[in-house]
Amino acid sequence: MTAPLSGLPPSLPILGGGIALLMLSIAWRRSEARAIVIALATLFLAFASLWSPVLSWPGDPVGILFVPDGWFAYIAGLILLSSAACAIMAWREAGTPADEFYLLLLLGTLGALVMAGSVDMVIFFLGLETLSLSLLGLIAYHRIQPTADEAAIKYLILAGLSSAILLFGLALSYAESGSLRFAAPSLAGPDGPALPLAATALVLTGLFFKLSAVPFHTWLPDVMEGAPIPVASFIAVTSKIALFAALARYFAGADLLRPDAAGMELAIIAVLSMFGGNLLALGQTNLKRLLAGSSIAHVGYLLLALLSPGPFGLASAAFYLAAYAAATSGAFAAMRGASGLSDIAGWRGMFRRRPALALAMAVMLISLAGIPPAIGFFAKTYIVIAGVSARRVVLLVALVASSIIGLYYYLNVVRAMMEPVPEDHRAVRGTQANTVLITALAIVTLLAGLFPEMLVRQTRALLQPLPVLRAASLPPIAPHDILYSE
Amino acid sequence: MSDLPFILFSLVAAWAAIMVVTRAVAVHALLYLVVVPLSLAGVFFTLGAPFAAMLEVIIYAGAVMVLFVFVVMMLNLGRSDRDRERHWMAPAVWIGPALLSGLLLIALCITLRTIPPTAASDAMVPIGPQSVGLLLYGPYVLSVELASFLLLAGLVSAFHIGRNIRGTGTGEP
Amino acid sequence: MSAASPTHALLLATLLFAVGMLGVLARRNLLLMLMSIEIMLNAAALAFIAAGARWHAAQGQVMFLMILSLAAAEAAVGLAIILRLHSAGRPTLDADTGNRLKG
Amino acid sequence: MNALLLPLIVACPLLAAGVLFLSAGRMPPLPSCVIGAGSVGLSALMAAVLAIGFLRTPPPTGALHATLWSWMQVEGFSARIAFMLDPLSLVMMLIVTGVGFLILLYACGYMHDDPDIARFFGCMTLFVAAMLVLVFSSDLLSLYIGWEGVGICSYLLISFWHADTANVTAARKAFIVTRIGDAAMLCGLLLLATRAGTLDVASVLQTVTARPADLQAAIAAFLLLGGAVAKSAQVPLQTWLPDAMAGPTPVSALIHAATMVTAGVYLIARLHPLFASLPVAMTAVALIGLITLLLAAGSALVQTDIKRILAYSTMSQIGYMFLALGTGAWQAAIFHLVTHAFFKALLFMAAGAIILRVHHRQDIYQMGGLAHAMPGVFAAFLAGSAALAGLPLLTAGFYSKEMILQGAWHADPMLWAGALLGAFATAIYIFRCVFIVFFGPRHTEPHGRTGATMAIPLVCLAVLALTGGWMGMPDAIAPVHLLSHLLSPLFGASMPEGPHWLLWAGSLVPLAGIGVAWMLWQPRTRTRTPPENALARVARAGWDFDTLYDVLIVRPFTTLGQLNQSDICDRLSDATAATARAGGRMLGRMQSGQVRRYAGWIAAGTVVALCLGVRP
Repeated sequence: MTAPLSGLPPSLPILGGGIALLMLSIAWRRSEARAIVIALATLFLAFASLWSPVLSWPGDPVGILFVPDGWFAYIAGLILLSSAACAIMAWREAGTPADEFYLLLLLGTLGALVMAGSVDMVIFFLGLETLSLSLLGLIAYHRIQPTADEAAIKYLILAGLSSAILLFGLALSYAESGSLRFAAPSLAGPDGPALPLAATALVLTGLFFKLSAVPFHTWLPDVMEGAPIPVASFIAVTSKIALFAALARYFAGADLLRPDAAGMELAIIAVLSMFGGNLLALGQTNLKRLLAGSSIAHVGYLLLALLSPGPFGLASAAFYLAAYAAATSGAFAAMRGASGLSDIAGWRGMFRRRPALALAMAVMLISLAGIPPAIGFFAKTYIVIAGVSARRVVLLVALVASSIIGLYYYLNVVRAMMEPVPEDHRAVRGTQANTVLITALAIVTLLAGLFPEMLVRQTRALLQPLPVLRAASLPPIAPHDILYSE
Repeated sequence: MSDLPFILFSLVAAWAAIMVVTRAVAVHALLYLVVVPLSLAGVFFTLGAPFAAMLEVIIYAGAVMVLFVFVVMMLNLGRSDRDRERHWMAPAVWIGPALLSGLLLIALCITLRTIPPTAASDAMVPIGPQSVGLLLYGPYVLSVELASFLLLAGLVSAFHIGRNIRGTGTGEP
Repeated sequence: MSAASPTHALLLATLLFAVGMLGVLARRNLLLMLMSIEIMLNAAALAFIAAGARWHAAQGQVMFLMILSLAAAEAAVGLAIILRLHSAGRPTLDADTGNRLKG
Repeated sequence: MNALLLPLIVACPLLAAGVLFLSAGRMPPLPSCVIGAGSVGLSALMAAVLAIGFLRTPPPTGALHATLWSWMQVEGFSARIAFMLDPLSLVMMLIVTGVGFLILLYACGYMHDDPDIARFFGCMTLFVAAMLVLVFSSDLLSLYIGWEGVGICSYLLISFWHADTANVTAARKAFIVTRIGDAAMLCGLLLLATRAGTLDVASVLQTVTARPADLQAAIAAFLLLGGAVAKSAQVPLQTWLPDAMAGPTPVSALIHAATMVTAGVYLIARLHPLFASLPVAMTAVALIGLITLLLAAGSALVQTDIKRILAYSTMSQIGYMFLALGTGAWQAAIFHLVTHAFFKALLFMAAGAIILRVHHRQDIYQMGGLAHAMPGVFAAFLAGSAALAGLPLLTAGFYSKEMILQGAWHADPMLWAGALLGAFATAIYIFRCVFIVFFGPRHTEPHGRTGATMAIPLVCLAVLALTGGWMGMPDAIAPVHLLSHLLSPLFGASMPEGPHWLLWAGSLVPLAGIGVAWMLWQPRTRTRTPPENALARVARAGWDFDTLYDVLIVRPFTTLGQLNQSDICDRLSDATAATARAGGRMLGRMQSGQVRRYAGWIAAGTVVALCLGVRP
């Protein structure tokens, strides 16, 4: 048996080290500048380490809790970059003292990373809860914002409830199979399909709560509205990417096309999320809530990709995650650039007041709406191709119909920005770092939309051996092996 | 005869849990809440997990519950709170939740009834601290590391949130 | 079959779980909701111990430990938030009134 | 090197269009002219270099390829912008850049005093770029982009003088009518693409020829034909072209005579294996061509507006090309396309020169006796008319028309007879125009003189209109088959020639037509007033297709609209919107802000999922 930590990707120790360093720095003397430098350096170092050769997974099936495969590397890259975007957005926004903000951000990122690569219930659960607890601190970070506490307590209660349900599901799964492997239990167990299905249903509740799929989405708009902008971005992007990665791992190897309750539940929730998210965003006057609705809808689209096995399913989901991350982070960065202006009415006339900012925002919204030439169009096309090749007709119809609803509210914001400047507008400003971030994200969103081939090749290459399937096909840890092999 | 402790502890735990969710006075509920982990520790013991039983008593009934007690004391709840609580617990309020919880209970019980006993011998095999430790510091050492980060995240969050309570606290409109 | 079988323990866990959920859904006091969640977490912990006993493996207890640490951390953060809410304008800890985030 | 020139030829006018549009109309006339004409001139130069290189050392595969941009490439589907230079697009490229340059040069003089000259050149260069994209595309996606691009430019340029509502109406008409065809064509392209699983022209054609033609292929072919018919102003979607003469004359010369309207011919030639495999489609193409050429020639006989005469003449000549396509004489169609581009551009520009000097009058009955006042323009117009009429031996039009007549004879002597009748009418109507405009008493005193920038293109095109036909002669005269040889790798060997008397008939008919025209409209006859009988009125109105469409389509539609004033159809979309909004409100109500409710939703979702799982 290899040493238990040998297969660990270097990005995790790097993040741990960064957290320790940041704590030391706080203990010595507080400084927001130093904190953000340490945080960004840690994130980028961890990002760079994704290319290290250690990442080649040793392939020892016994005692493997963590699989640093191509899927992990891809997801980890997205997580680290979107966390870095959150950190940049938080600069001079985090509140006082700001240091812990970056500390919590790093902790949350660590949790997300762990979740993306874990194939064991224990590890997955720890990652999930590390993310969750860090988020709690981040949501309630602003003492001035009166809604922060309310958002935090809502998140606490509901996350606690969903965690308990998830844990109970995991326990049932363990009771049924005797394995802590984080994977959808096989229905062909000795006890019949009822218990595995019940366990799956409970686990899915926990996952869908964090992913905010309808009907487990109710917390998201409230929490995102109450949270600071960088945190809202963290919830909408980083945490969702990690959760989706875990969901994909959970179902890797399970045939989702079989007509049983798990596939059925996923399909129903996908349709509900597409329509629910878009309809919810339709009537919003608050940009944060609008983006919350939009992110719920995007979860629905991602589920369609997950439900379309075949050569495109997971690859299109991976591509979509990147597109979603770029555009949503960009939209939040643009909000940050406008002094955190979240009221849509406040964005009127932005094309005249701040043309560059308005243009960037328009690019992000167009990408989210799936209009060419932004990357979102291609991402959605890719998912549609995946869905068509798997013949998920109902889901495709739902995707198209709900996307049309989506067009309205995204373009509504663009329209507001094109209106004449209202008389009572107030000046908006952001930070230079944030401007750089917006510019970079806008360029990525446009360029990747014009030349998506490169990213497509990347996603296909990473997922080529379908390591997710491989992870699930590992033999479960036999109950006695570990105990008595020492 | 050997089943008696299990049944006893189970009944106590269930009773205490029901009492917790139905008490109007927070302190009473809290005291019943202490009973839940204590009786559960007994259940753990009968299930052959003495190590878990000890931890349940020490950490749960000891540390976590003390935290609750501390907060309840700080909140300084009085008679008006109890009356309001009674008012909130009108019978109509319980219909929906009871329906949902009941359905959940029935569905899970039906499911669990399908489990046959495992092939392993039905006799309880005690699993002591040693085997747990071997597992924990063997293959699961990563989880220990991660648990420390989990606690750190909780600590930092609680610390930061708690810091803002001092002083005026109600500075906002 | 002995009464102290894992299956019966799982049934007990289910009962506790349902009772905890009942508390979360029915109580309006945030503190009581938090307590109910603690009951649910305890139920999950019991389920893991029972499952571990069912397979004669120590993994259930490892998971139990992790749940324990989560419960502790969550209680700490939750109580901190409750204290802050209490001191910042919601002394009744009523979950239903005074919500500004909605719609 | 050569493959690199290909995108550069497109980039030049595109860049110029960008510069001209970005100047937002503030650019003075001279730089506008230099940028506009210069960029296309540069393209023409590069095209010439490329053509010489291509002809001297033909690429081994018969075509140059340049993939500019691969947008998406997923199994079963790929979309990219890819260019290709094969003999067909080589010929088209030379026409578009060469004739285009001459016309833009001419426009420098013609539009010199217009305040919006920068916008004019912007649209024109954009048009050239779009047209080049259209002819270079080796991919149906980019072909369609070019196709729509030229349509938009045409719309913008017809309504160039948008202060006059009539111009805007004409532009809208042109846009809507061609749009009908475009929609059909898009469906056809997509149908083809789904059949082949790709948008690449070569692969699409390969799949088409690999399988026997079935109903789906026939539907696709007819949909594409719809697009071609609308773009090339053929019956029954021809009504827009005469009205499109509302645009400036250089626009009429470039877009509505030399290049864009021939895009339909190009499309069918490009996809000829598809049509060749479907006899029904071929017959339809030939018949459409024949009917158009006869109807348009009849209309041209009685027009009074010089530009409308030329517009109907254009329809008629493109009818010849369709006839050639329909009879499988692909080379003949392209040959006629080339010579037509020369002489029709020449005729339009000469007409423009006249119009400019007679105070923007376009009625031929108000001109008269201009031969002495503007001998140069007269010579140019005469050369163009002779070529159009197909005066034997001397002119380009004779050779290309002869080839079409040969093809028609081989297909069906009846088609040949019809085409010959058309040739007779052609000679009559164009020389009617010549005799009325340049001979007899003068009704309007011309002023000014035709400047060098306008004269040079006239001279160049006059020479081309006379000599351009020598690249393909019947064997009876001289065995020269330059164009046919160039195109033969694409279209296969050209057809054998028919009996000699065909050639005699083709030569004598135009002469007879000119004779008839002289008898009717020589200066001393009394028919020098517009004919006013019922038939003439109907023919002048383009056989009243407009009225027909008005009665058949527009009126029922407006009546339906009036009946539907309360918007029954709108109810549907209103209801959809209302449903969506109600759904949004419902979900908004779900966001009550109360944690317990939220927890309730979560619990409910879980319980439902559980019950779904436990039920069996």
